[in-house]
Amino acid sequence: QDKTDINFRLDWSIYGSHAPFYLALQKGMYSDAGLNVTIGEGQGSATVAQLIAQGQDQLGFVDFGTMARGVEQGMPVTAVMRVISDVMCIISHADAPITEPKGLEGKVVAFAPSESTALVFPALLASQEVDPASVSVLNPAFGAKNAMFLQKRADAIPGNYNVQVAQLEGQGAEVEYFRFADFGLRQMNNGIIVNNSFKDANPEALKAFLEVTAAAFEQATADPEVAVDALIEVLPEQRRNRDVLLRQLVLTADSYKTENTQDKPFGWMEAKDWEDTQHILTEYGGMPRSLPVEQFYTNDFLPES
Amino acid sequence: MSELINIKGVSKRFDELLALDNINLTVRDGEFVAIVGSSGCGKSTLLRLIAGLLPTSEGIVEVNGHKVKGPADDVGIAFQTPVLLPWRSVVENVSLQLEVRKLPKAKYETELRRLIELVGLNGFEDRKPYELSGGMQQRVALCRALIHNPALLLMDEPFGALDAMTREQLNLELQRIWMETRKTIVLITHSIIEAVFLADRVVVMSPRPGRITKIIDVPVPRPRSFSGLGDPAFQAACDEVRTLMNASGLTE
Amino acid sequence: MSELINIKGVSKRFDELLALDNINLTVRDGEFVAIVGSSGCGKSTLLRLIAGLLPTSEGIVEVNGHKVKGPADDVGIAFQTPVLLPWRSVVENVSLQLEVRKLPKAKYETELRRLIELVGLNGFEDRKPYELSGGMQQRVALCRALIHNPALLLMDEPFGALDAMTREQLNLELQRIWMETRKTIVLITHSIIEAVFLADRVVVMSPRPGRITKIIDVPVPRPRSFSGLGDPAFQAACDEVRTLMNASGLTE
Amino acid sequence: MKGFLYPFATFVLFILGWHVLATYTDIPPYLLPTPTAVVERIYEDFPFLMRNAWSTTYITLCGFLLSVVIGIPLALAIVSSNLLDRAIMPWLVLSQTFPKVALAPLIVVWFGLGLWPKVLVTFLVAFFPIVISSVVGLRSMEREMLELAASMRASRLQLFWKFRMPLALPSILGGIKVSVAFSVVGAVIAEWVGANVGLGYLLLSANANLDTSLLFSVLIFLTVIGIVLYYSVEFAERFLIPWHATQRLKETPSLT
Amino acid sequence: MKGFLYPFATFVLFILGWHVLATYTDIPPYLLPTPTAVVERIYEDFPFLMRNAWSTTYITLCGFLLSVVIGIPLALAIVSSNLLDRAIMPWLVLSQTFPKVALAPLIVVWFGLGLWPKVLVTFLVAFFPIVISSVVGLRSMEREMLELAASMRASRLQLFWKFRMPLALPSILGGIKVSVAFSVVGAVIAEWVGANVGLGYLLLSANANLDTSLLFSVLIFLTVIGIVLYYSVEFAERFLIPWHATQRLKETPSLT
Ligand SMILES: Nc1ncnc2c1ncn2[C@@H]1O[C@H](COP(=O)(O)OP(=O)(O)OP(=O)(O)O)[C@@H](O)[C@H]1O
Ligand SMILES: Nc1ncnc2c1ncn2[C@@H]1O[C@H](COP(=O)(O)OP(=O)(O)OP(=O)(O)O)[C@@H](O)[C@H]1O
Ligand SMILES: [Mg+2]
Ligand SMILES: [Mg+2]
Repeated sequence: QDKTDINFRLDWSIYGSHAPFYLALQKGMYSDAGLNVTIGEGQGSATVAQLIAQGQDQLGFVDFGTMARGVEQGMPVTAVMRVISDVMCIISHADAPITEPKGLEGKVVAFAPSESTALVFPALLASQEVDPASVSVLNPAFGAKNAMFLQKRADAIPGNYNVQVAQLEGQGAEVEYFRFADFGLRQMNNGIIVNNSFKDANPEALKAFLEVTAAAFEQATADPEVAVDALIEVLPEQRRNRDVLLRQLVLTADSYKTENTQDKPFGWMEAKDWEDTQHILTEYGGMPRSLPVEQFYTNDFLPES
Repeated sequence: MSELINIKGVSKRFDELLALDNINLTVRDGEFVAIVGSSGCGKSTLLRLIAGLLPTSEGIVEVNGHKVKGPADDVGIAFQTPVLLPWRSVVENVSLQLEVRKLPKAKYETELRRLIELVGLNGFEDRKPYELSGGMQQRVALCRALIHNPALLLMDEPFGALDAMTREQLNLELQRIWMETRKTIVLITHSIIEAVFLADRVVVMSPRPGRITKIIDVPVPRPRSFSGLGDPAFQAACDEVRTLMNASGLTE
Repeated sequence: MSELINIKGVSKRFDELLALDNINLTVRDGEFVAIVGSSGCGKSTLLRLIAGLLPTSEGIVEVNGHKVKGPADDVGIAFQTPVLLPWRSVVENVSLQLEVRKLPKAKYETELRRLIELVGLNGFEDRKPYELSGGMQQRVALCRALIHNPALLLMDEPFGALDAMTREQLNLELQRIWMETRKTIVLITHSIIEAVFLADRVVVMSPRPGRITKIIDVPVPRPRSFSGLGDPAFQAACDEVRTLMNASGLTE
Repeated sequence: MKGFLYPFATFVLFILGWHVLATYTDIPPYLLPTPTAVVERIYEDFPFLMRNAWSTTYITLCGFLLSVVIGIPLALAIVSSNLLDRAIMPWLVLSQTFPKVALAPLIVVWFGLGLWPKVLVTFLVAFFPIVISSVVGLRSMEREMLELAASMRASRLQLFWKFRMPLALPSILGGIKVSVAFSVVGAVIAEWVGANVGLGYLLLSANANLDTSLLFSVLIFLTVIGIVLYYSVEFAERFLIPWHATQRLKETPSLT
Repeated sequence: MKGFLYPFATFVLFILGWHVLATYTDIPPYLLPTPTAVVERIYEDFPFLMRNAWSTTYITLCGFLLSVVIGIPLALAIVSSNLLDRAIMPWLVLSQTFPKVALAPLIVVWFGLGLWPKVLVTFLVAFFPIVISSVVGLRSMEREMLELAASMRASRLQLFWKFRMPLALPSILGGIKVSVAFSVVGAVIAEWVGANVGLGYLLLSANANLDTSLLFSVLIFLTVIGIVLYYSVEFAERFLIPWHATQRLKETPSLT
């Protein structure tokens, strides 16, 4: 049959929030919708955005901040579905909890220069008038950040609570965290972006993909275990991470809505959210200019419900 | 006989060192010329100039009427050191000459065996150079220079590392080969007797800067044999070279 | 005189090749022994065994009453090939011997200059080996073997690449040095006259497997000179070696 | 037999040290798993690891062969002309001074996500040692041998095949040994950009999931691949250059 | 003078090609910025880039020197005994077959984030070519020269300093050339392991921020560092081994 081929690329190696995509894949939901979907893992949103801009992959799951920068530089991509928002957080040890930005003063914080949190971190400090000089920042490699935290070489690490918290707990650590959003730094994180020519050429397929995906997320929220097991079915080597994946997926459920989209369907994007996100980038992230936010996204392909 | 090699006013300079100074020498086609001279007087350099392996600093070298610009075809050279390829066996080192010149190996097979036999290397055909004695290596190089039966043979002390007996045998062989094939041969040697025994003319060189002191004719009829060395013409030639070279001639 | 070198029933085998077979030879302290033999008969191998550079396959070599296990002290060796270090100049190559043996260079300075002068390399002190002719390189190696005035001198065709005159000069020099310092010298040579002229005894070897055919005494009084070579004892010794070596002796 | 005693001994010592470190010190398993945990992991996931290892090995071999096939002629070009040397060499040096992953997006965009871009990355990581070693080897021809070749009127091709190349082989093989080890790491890096299979891919996800027993399993597989390939070259050496001092005198490193 | 014409010509050609590619094809600026954009960026941020470049250069040099200082003795050990060869070599190969960043957590936790862990990573990336080339060079001593040394009763140290080492220099310098280029990339990788300054650090954030003009500025700085270091070694070569065929016969590559 003539199913539409879609290469869908994730932002990173597998973590729990990816499970709904695999649920849809494994249950044949994509296939039933006339799509021939393959899912690939990624190595950071920047690279994934480039892959999609160049049409190597049609769709991807990337950080919206990174994508916005890409669009500013002329990447032909558009955000079509918001998935995760306001997950950035500061994680600290439960026995020495840090619950607000002020608490970071005099503490050691570690993060990789390539993380998207690295960019927003100065914004967090600035928003609460914390002197950046009072926080000692270490920049280890991405993989070494968690190790430093677990070793208590770092008092706190920025991260996405849907990813790192479960990982650290999986290693036996007891952690505390507070969200950037609680201190006014609202930001959309991950969502689905599409290559513009694919979007224009295959609107129906795109719609179908988003509809299935939204449904899959709904099912996964209702029964996370089934979703994680579906992922493991596809990627059996993930079976020993089941607990962590499950916890990640459960934690993710809190992030599907932003303040401005409480009554909107899954995936819906508000101009205000995009403006907030872009504001942080232009203010702290070195993005040279702001664009009219309509250039970034469209809700046209979302399923009506 | 026509002139094969024509060296006209050739000088060779290595930086500030004048190795050869105004050399003039003609070698006729089919002639056997020996060059003698003290160590470091420029014999090997002269041979390299003739072979087209070095450019002259002044003057020109002509081979076959053409100015030498690079190595000529149909030449066989035995260098002062054996220069064997360490990864090739004795036979392979000899047949290198055939391979590079794209000559059919099969055709030269018997000649190769004959040469190996002649220089007494039978039994060592498949040995690598590091398994050979100094003299044996030199003999391999000799075979390599002869195998393709070149019209011009340039030899730089080819028998220097050989014992008296082997040397005499090979001298006789070389004379036989020369008489049969009428090659042109230029032979550098430290043995005055060898030079006189083999050559039509002996070129005596003086050292630093290398000049030709004299060219001595050896009017002894061929084939020459070692028993006939009492010949007065032969003795006269030897004595003349010895006097020119300032040697008593007894230890050579 | 005491025995310095004592070779007892020595054989040397390279895989299936028997290079030396049951060699027995004694060299007295202060004696000058020459070794002659056809190319490939095992002369260099024998020298290596004495120098402790190769282990014997059978039998033992004693130097100074001790079994040879490695290179002995106070030995000077001139190898068959010059083996110069290409990164060192002439003088540096000679003084390498001093450096490695930790001898004070300053003390040997005049001796070094004298040797360089003696072999006719003055003016080339600071040249690198690749700028030297074959014979010049050999002379550098000779200086290197002599510079530290060793008690035992092992020489493998040290004059092979030299012209008659230089060779004669150096023969006389070697005799003078020997008479003055009473070293023990073992000399390998292809020149029968050189062997007889210089040595107290000449060891004649036969090829494959290398055996000692005969050891010939040379009862000619010292100092010997080239003018005195008509001496019947000298001629007799020469003739005997020649006969043993199957050479007419005229081209050597 | 005796020759294998020492490497085996150091191996046992290493494992022991690792075991002690992982068990008796307070280094936690997310930094250093115990050897037994790693062995267990390898045992459990063996088919899975093998499948991924095969993919990486394939890229390694392709990249390595490409390095040889392009590196040696490149060296020949450099040796054969000073102009080429000056014109090419800076670009080769350039190609070495930045991490290949930094160019990954460009490579992916131009060449896609298939096998070839990965082989290309591996090649970029592995070819340079071969070029430099080959240049050293090919240039190390003494005047005498050059003259011999010239006197036989050897063509450029013959000069290369019959003289320079065999003479340079010991040096070239040295470069190849470095290159073969680097090919493995090159293949891993190549798999960091858009691969869904391979040890490099596993390394990434092990790193992301703090799955150190998988990380170390992968490292062990990489090491095995590297060592097997390295000693294959060393083995080949014995047949290719038995005449050379590096081989001939191996057993008598010193006469003193 | 004339010698610099060709590399200069290829350079101009390269820039031209780049310009055409970036301007007249549809390759977007987030993949390939125009040369002018990069030049502007370098001009604007020059002091900033220089500061970071200096930090990277420092690590590069330290790591490179450590590679030389440890690599050559290591090679000597390997050459001096077959047992050591068999015992050490597998571990050296092992150290080469995985990407150094994979061990970042261990390195950071054990050695922290100071200068030394970075130098160590650079060393790990750069030392192997020196070892292998030195081994080839040190082993390439012919029986004759070994015998000469032995006949003079050269000690092990003398054998090394007066014979093996000078003889091996051409080959060692080949290894050093590879190593110096790798040191640069090693320093970048070292900065990935943990740094908040340096070209490696900039590379990461440029990559994450899709800041391609910064990315290319960094690549250009890396290239300049690498090429300067490489040609410094080549320059040193002329003084260290003027006697060797690689130097002596450079100008007459072929007699035919
Ligand atoms: N390393 C080696 N491996 C194998 N065979 C060898 C080795 N060295 C010498 N031989 C063999 O031993 C025999 C004697 O060699 P040696 O070098 O002692 O001869 P020689 O008498 O010095 O000859 P020449 O006068 O030609 O130098 C030769 O047949 C040679 O092939
Ligand atoms: N490549 C070179 N560079 C510099 N000088 C050289 C070079 N080749 C030869 N010479 C010099 O030229 C002179 C003549 O050398 P050549 O090799 O021709 O002498 P030769 O007559 O063959 O001596 P021998 O009988 O010792 O071989 C010598 O003084 C030597 O130092
Ligand atoms: Mg000469
Ligand atoms: Mg010999």
